[in-house]
Amino acid sequence: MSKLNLSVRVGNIQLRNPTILASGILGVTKALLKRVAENGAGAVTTKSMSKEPREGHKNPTVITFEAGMLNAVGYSNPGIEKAAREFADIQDVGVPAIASVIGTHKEDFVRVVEGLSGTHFSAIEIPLSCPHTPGFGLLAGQGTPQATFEITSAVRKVTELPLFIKLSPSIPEISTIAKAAEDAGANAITAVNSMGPGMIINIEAQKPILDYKVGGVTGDALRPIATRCVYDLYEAINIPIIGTGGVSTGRHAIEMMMAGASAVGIGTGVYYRGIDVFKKICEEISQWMRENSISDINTIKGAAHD
Amino acid sequence: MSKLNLSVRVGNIQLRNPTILASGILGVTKALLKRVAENGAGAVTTKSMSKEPREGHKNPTVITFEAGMLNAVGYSNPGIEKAAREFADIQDVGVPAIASVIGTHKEDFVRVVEGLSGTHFSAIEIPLSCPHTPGFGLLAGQGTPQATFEITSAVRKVTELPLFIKLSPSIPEISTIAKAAEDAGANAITAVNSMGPGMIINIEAQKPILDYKVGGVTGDALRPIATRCVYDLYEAINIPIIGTGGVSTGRHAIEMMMAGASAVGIGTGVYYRGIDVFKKICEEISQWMRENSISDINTIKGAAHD
Amino acid sequence: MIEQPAMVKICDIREESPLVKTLFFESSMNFIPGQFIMVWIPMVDEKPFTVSSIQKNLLGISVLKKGTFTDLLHQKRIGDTIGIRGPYGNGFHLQPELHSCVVGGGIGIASLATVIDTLPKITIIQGTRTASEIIYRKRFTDMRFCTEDGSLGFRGTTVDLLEDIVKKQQFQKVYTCGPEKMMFKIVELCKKHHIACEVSLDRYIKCGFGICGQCDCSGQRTCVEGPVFTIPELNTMEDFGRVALLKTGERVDVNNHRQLSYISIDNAK
Amino acid sequence: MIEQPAMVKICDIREESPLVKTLFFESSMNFIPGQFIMVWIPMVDEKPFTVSSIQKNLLGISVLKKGTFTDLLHQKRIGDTIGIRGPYGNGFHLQPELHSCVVGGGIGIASLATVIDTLPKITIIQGTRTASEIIYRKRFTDMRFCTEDGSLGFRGTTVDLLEDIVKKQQFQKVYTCGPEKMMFKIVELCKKHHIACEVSLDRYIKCGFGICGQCDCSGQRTCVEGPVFTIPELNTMEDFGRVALLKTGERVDVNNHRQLSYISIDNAK
Ligand SMILES: Cc1cc2nc3c(=O)[nH]c(=O)nc-3n(C[C@H](O)[C@H](O)[C@H](O)COP(=O)(O)OP(=O)(O)OC[C@H]3O[C@@H](n4cnc5c(N)ncnc54)[C@H](O)[C@@H]3O)c2cc1C
Ligand SMILES: Cc1cc2nc3c(=O)[nH]c(=O)nc-3n(C[C@H](O)[C@H](O)[C@H](O)COP(=O)(O)OP(=O)(O)OC[C@H]3O[C@@H](n4cnc5c(N)ncnc54)[C@H](O)[C@@H]3O)c2cc1C
Ligand SMILES: Cc1cc2nc3c(=O)[nH]c(=O)nc-3n(C[C@H](O)[C@H](O)[C@H](O)COP(=O)(O)O)c2cc1C
Ligand SMILES: Cc1cc2nc3c(=O)[nH]c(=O)nc-3n(C[C@H](O)[C@H](O)[C@H](O)COP(=O)(O)O)c2cc1C
Ligand code: FES
Ligand code: FES
Repeated sequence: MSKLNLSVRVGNIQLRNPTILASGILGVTKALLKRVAENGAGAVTTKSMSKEPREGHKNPTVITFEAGMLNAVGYSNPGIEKAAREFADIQDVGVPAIASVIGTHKEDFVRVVEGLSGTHFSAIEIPLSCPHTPGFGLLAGQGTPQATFEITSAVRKVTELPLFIKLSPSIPEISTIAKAAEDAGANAITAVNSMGPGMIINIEAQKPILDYKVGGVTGDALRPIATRCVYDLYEAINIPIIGTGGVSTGRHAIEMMMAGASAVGIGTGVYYRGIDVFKKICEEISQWMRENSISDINTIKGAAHD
Repeated sequence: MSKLNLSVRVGNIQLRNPTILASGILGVTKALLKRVAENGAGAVTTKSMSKEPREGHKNPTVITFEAGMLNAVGYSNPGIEKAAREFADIQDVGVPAIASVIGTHKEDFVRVVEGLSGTHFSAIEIPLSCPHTPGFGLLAGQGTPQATFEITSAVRKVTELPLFIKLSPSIPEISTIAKAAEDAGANAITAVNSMGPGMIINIEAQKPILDYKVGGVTGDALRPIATRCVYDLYEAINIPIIGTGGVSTGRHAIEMMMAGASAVGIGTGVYYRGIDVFKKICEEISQWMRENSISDINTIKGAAHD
Repeated sequence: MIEQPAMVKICDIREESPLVKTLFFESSMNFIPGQFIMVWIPMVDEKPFTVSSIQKNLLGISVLKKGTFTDLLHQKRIGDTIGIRGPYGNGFHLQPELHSCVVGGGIGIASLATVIDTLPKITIIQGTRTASEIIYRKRFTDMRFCTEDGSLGFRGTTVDLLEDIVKKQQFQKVYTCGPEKMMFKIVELCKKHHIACEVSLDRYIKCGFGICGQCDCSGQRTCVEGPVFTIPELNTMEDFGRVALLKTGERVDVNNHRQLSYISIDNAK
Repeated sequence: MIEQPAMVKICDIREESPLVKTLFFESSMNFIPGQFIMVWIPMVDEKPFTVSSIQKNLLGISVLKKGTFTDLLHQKRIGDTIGIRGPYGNGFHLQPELHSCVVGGGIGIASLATVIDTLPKITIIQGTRTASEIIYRKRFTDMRFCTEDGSLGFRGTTVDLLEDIVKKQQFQKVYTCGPEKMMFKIVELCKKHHIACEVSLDRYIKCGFGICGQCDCSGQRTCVEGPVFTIPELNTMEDFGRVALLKTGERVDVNNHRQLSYISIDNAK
């Protein structure tokens, strides 16, 4: 059998393989992004960056449960000025790096993207979908077609980089919102952010465990929902999809791609299987491709559709 | 320590314990409802009944995954005429029985409820929230405050039985919809129905496993979302809540009640732990109450709130 | 236990009769005779079948062509794939130490084939409408046949033949699978003669793992507590021999063929 | 491994010094010396603490009163509960066969207490600003003390004392925990003398299980690859002795006390 091709394109970015570190996982420093790249990721995404520094919610901010993870980190980040310094030489990471940009008003997004002008990111990702941070995402009304269109358009004007819009699984009609993003010039959709929010109560303490009480659900619990979102989006839009939610094995990644994803985001998988989850997933994909006589991963994209 | 009290009230119905068989699980025949009662349930709910008979979706209709279950049964039922005959002597079951009633138009709900007039159900439950059956629930636009108000009002006029409205976890603003139900005369809210929908693809077959492609997600994956819904509802409405979603242990039941539930619905738990899950949960609740010197289960209701 | 359908490749096909084929595939599932699997044809449907042959990692299902799904199974070729999950149900409670008789009506013999493989000293009765419908003739060389038209072996029903044999030879246990009317009569016979008996019921199976309630028979789930039931259990099950549920959940006469033809061959009239 | 905080009852409290208390509770967690747990006070916060005492099912954490959270821990009474999850991190790589020295600065000695319990032949150095801050005097009767003000034992820093001792006695391994400036100098000293050394780093811990990236030190997660690092590892970690991240992720001088007072007692100037 000829050599396997695992490389994929998202917009005009070429990835050596379809695994992408999802935003908010490890992406606090360039050093950690580099380490993730060394562990096999095809691309990496930074922790989301806002105009001003943010301490985020108090601890506990992340807990696990039998079906996944619950988090309400609250977008802690040092603010765009310091973040831009941290990621100044981001090309050192060795794989394409995606800058995650958040804001409350559309001007904030623009300011943050402008703040990144000195850096060498390969793309900008904009989550309009966080379910647990006041002033951002769903809690700032960003989960509507209008808001999506406006924010995407505003950012589109100030950058030539590929623009990925990240959507929530917890809003009805994800396709409508994705179309608004596409119309406004987005180059890809990242589907999805964490779902919910959800709550876990410690019954001895008689209190929610997360300090913010509620948080977004990720991991296995999210996977069927994320897969369905990707499947629906694939039929609704023409730009590529980064399928994100509960991917921690090669089989999961293949499932996401068959639903229509061009690449897969991996977050909670780092917890399930370690920082080398990227390498492991790629090996599992390769083995499956060999067993099923598939030489180019791109041929399975959307295969589950009629 | 004095005798433990596990009995709770939902509306004007007294249950010997807070466990209720959720709709769509086993509730096809009176004989199975009776068996569930013998296995410890405090109350039982029938499979949802519609005006006309329905074969439901083709198989596979229910599959499990590591974090729960995915189902798209499609409301198979013999239609109200034959269902009313099946459940004619429902009092034989020995615990309160709840009739689940579905429809497309508000007149359908009324017709089904009227069709139950000769039976001895203790309450009517109306799911306005199914995520995977065309013509019903979310797919019939029933997940809005207006539709909820109208359907609840219409049914309210034709029955004196306690009326439970069952809501979806997958719509924003569950509290608004619950309030509409409360305003229209509902006596309790069942929170929640299955979430999503979600999809699982078999990568060898390259096809979604469920014949209907998508289905509602239940079990562990749903629990944090359901708990948060119950927590929010407890602060928004004054009628009791039947907390449903991922409850399969005594600890889960206690968690739901601390979030604000008066009783708990159990569906997927029957798969996780067998048909005697009700008995097991009650034993686990009792043991926890003893260990924590709590003699009346009702004292923990809403305990997780500030 | 495989929870989600695993795709397996058909590696051998045996024509057992004009209407019955056995499909073989590799799987390492562990079976108790009498358990069943759910067989999936993607985009079509998923239905229950007994495993009729167990040889190390090679399993077989014997399929009677009866409707759309079984017709599609008959069209499968070597190398095609089907999805399987399971095993489900309880299986027979095998008692090798007893003198036993196995009574199969129509395709019901498929459920008993692995019982026959396992038990050392048994009498085997296979009944069909006519000689061409008899299967497993090479596999089990010591079967007693009965056909409705008398074209092979005893002329009449399996119940008649069993009654005949019981007069001469006392069995301690009967295992049976076939049309419910037949099984009902066999249970009556066994009760009369104080013979233990286990029957494998046929009800509409949806989930296969005890959650949907579709396979109810008087409060017993055919897919979990069954499909095999003993006489004491059947004594508490009013619906046995009388009522089954349609796909809608509607109760119908289990012997009414227009509504419900679980087994197309009814030689127990 | 406990993933969600388990509430445990404080069953004993020992005052180790005016600012340090050891809280004991029952738990059956299995620890490697140097691992840590996350301690939860509901509605307040959750922070990392080393287990400083392991006796069968009785665990203890020694807490230096430093800010809001540790103050609240000091207010806890016997019978009160706290939440714990863990253990997290790698722990020390204990080599009982080597002649070793343990060097604790300030509350850092808490991380080394279970190392001391485990290793047979070791020299123990505890350094603080002043005599009243010394802890575990009864627990470890053979400690060498050093205080900045000379109120007990050697006058000066632990680094000075270690340097003194090393001149007379050759160690094969040093285990250390304390202010990073101190540990940095100890590592330099060990390199010079070709002594193996393991240090337990202090970084802002958020999730504790390797997902948030908050505890980064040059690409190493303090909560997973650490908190214990060896000299070869530290050689690749530029940030060691120099940079730590604030709660926002901002990089700051690890020795700058206005910003970051991981250990309030810095006797390594
Ligand atoms: C535990 C069990 C084991 C079985 N083992 C075998 C076997 O080894 N070999 C074999 O040939 N058949 C077996 N059957 C019967 C087999 O499932 C049906 O013959 C098959 O589903 C018919 O499908 P069809 O589309 O070809 O026919 P259809 O035209 O759909 O149906 C013909 C009849 O089959 C029955 N049927 C349809 N769907 C189901 C279902 N999901 N569950 C149960 N009955 C159904 C109905 O009574 C229907 O009237 C078994 C059934 C059960 C319950
Ligand atoms: C692996 C590890 C083990 C530790 N073991 C112990 C121990 O056994 N005994 C002990 O007394 N202390 C220990 N600490 C330090 C302890 O976590 C902090 O003293 C405590 O969090 C201070 O909280 P506070 O609210 O009292 O003080 P604050 O006023 O919040 O903070 C004082 C300083 O403590 C540090 N700090 C605050 N929160 C954290 C955090 N989440 N993670 C790390 N540092 C933080 C910051 O530098 C801050 O400036 C350990 C830290 C780490 C990383
Ligand atoms: C601890 C944690 C922090 C996260 N922070 C962010 C974030 O800052 N920005 C963002 O867009 N998504 C964030 N997410 C969402 C992830 O990027 C991802 O969309 C989600 O976790 C689903 O993927 P997974 O199931 O693989 O984790 C976070 C998720 C987790 C678990
Ligand atoms: C197989 C299956 C069938 C269901 N059918 C119905 C139904 O007919 N009507 C209804 O209101 N809810 C139905 N539900 C939803 C359940 O009643 C319940 O709300 C949901 O499963 C969440 O609870 P659980 O996690 O305990 O299963 C069904 C759920 C399952 C798993
Ligand atoms: S087939 Fe669903 S319970 Fe038996
Ligand atoms: S504290 Fe989150 S990665 Fe270490």
